Amino acid sequence: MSIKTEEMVLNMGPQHPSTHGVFRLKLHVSGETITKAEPVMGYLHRGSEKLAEGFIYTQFIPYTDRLDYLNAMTNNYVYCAGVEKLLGWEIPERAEYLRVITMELNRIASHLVWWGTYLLDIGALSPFLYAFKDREIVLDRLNEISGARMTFNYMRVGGVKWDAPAGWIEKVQETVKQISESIEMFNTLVTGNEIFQSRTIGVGKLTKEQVIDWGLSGPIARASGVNIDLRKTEPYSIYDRFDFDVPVAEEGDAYARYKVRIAEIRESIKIVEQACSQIPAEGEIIHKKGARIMMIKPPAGEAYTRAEASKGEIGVYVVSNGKTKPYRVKLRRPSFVNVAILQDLLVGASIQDVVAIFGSLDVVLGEVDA
Amino acid sequence: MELVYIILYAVITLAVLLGAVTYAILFERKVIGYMQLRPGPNRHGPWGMLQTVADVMKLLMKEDIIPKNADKKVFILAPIIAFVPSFAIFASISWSDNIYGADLNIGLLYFIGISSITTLGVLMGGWSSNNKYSLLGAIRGVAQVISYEIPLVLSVLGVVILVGSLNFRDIVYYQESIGMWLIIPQFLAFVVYMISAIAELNRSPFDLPEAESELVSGYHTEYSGFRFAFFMLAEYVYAYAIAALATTLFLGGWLGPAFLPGIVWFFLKMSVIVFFWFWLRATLPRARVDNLMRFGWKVLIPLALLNIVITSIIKVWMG
Amino acid sequence: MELKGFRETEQYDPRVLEDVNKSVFFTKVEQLKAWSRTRSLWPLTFGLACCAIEMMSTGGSRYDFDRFGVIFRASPRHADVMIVAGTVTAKMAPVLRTLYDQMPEPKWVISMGSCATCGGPYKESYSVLNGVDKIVPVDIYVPGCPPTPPALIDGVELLREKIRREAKGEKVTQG
Amino acid sequence: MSQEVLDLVTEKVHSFLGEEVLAYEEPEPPEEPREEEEKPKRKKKEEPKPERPASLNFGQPMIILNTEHWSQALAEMLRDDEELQFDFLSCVTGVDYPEHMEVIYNLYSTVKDHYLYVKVKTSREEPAVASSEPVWKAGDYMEREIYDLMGIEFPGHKNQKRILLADDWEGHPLRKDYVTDKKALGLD
Repeated sequence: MSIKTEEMVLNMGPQHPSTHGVFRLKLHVSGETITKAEPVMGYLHRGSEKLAEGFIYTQFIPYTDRLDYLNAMTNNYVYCAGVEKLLGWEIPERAEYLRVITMELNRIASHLVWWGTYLLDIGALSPFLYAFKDREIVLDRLNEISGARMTFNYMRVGGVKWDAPAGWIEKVQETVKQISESIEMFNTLVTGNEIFQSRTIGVGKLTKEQVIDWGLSGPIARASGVNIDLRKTEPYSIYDRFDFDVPVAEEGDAYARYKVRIAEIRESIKIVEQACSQIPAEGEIIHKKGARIMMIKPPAGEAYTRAEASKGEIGVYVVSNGKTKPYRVKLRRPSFVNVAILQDLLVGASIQDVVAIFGSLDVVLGEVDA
Repeated sequence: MELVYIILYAVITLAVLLGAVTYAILFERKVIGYMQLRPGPNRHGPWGMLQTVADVMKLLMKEDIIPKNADKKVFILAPIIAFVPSFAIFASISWSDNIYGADLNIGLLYFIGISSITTLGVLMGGWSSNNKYSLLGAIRGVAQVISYEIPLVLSVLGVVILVGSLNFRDIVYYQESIGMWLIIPQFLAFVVYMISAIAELNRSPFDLPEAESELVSGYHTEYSGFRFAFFMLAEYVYAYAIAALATTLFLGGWLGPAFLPGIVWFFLKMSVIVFFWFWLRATLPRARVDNLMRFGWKVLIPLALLNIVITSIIKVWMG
Repeated sequence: MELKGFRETEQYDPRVLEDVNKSVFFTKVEQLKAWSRTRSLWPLTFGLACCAIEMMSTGGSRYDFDRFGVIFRASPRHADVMIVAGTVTAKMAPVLRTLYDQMPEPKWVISMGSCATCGGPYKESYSVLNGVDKIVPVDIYVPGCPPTPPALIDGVELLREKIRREAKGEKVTQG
Repeated sequence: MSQEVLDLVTEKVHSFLGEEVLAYEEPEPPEEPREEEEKPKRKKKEEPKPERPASLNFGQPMIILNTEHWSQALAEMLRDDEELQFDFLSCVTGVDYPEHMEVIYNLYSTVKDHYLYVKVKTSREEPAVASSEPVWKAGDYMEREIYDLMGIEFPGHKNQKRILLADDWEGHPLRKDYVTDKKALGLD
């Protein structure tokens, strides 16, 4: 027997505690079951792409920070790499290592934020504070090298802005050791928790076909058995020098995404450790021209460059017309593409699952809305 | 003259309870704070002692908003309906051998009967707010409270069967006479009681009606100022009441070594139970509605029934 | 005759001033109210952009906003202060205003970060509101992009100072 | 390897369309008049070479089509063909040039691990490019974004609405001739 209920339209957001910012979900619900979901975005649309056309190339770097503000280093990187591709510059060895170390540290911080906020979404208070406590240590390291806690503006076309301060590498090694201990603790505290498992296992299932069709990337794709990690499949920077695994799960549910992200933190730690031991003690940190010239003029041309951010594939399409300002900068933001799946994924779920599903996608609104 | 005493008792209880509740909130914030590797409120007054005092004072002086679309009468009545019963049940609680309110023969019945009125307040609040989140929160709350009321009452029945009385004082005297707390013979009942109590109180991990990440604040989303304070206080007072009931039924009430007065023992035991709930809040995520319901109906109720059967058998067998 | 907290008192009847001065108690109540308000500032969970993450960090273990009695509330009806943490866009502005209107008096607004203060780095962008003070009255501006948690705590302290001084009858123009 | 992919794609597209749209004409003499007077900005140093419709762009194959040649059926062919299998739409970009507009699809094959840029040219007056949304769902939001910000129509898109800006927004900000007037918008 089924009871007929009146359909109700429920608005989640744009100010809602678990939409992680200004995201709105228009949910048609019957009882507590969702019959239709319409994501509404643009509440944080800041027009970065238009601004890019008015700036010289280096001026746009800080704006990439503010896309996915949780993983700013990779954004910095992909934009700089995009311009470098047009310029055809070689990046000094030490700069590459510094880039990798900071990017991976940032990935750890980003996943930690996700871990904390996700558990907060499904009702556990303490993990949030534990995660932020450990994130602070990572941010300290990034702060020491870049001078900022979140919006680093650290990379430059041709290299990085600052060299590591004395003793920084050792400190990083210490930090990742600490983080890896914490991860083990988090694992024992949360992963096996029955309530947590009952809320995530089998929730928000994504098939491999769905992932590819919707263009999803990052941990979401890898949790559904799509083994694509640009660091492995298309090794950019110097990722081919490190020995690390790409965690892949087959289940495709929220729990699998959780596991993949936790495993990724471990892999990032591995990469940082290797990079810290391999990094040349001395050396240039920026391409000679990059250090000297502010007004970079890449030859006319266009290229799409992509990298693996913590949310997925971040790409930048730079069109140069040979002038000091980019003709067009298109940013492929992983969260923006990933969030589209909600239209499909939420149908049939209950209101309680909305947060468990939405949270598991790890969406950052700065990136969705650009 | 007696009337004066009664009124005096009521006023003192109210004052003490309000004070206790105010500090219970602080206690919760402190406890959870320490569990989360942070100090919790510590700036206002020594150890943050004045923190919740300020909170309550501020809430009382905030603007009182009644939303335009709200059902005004019900909206105003709801916090009162939620608040009054949670205090009224303290009339039947016996703090110690000689400090008690009404020595009711049907104390337990009164307690359970009156306490379920609070649910009505929740429903009224959620419904009258004319806000979808409030409504969903209220409906969840009512469904949950009603479902868990049953195992709660059933678990208590075991004690009643053993003691043969509904009077709280008799129950404590019985525990004194057999020389042990009822938590030992009625352990199963205690477990069922504690779990159902969490759901009754809408506390974590069963805090679905107020699930912040889903329903903003649940049924009291639209309430501001002192009306919100009423709901909040009612919640904590009710928590104390349920803890007091557990203390009386399972932990021997005011019984304890003589170096401390009975009432202190009573408060200590009550606080331990309340602490247990805070602890849960700091550690567990929130359960899902369907799991919650399934657990209540398919696990707790059969367990409570089993307990009744076993207790009855023991009672008959022991004579 | 001088009246504490009032600037231009010449125009009043001295008898009125005398009366007012007698009501010292009135001022004390105001100060008591201010005391409770300063000690219990509940901000609305209202993260917009990057600043929201720093706002969350402030609630985290290292900085622990709860020490100051600051706890985030999800419902605007329970909140006292709105921390506008991030860029306010054309699309968001009406929502922000609604939320502000839903908050019960007395209420305050902290504009966190340069975006909320003046548009910040997005000043030239076509979709960004240049300063949240165009739609809601702002009490405290916290500079930074994003401001660090200590800066936000300082902002809250300043707001507290402002409430205190206003209760004493001083006119506070800039916090 | 990229060259082989390019050749393969060219061949497939040609056989699909029945005409050699990607055939590379021999470099014309640089004096060949093109509509350069309309875009004096871009010609300063070197004469822009005529674009090869099929070439390698930074080591990755790129094909340039006119909008009338680009269709959902062609997209389906790219996705379903045994040897191509471009199943992953990575990015959709729109570029506004003085005399035309372009939509660039970045395709990737998760099976074959190869890439393709598909550049579709359309007029500035009535920009329209056949939607890829029915073929790759990923195109849904990305095309809506291009529509929203650049005003390029995507016939065949199931839900072509503004996505980032408000529904009543006037103009398309990413067009080069868009003038940002914050005073008029009430934002300053």
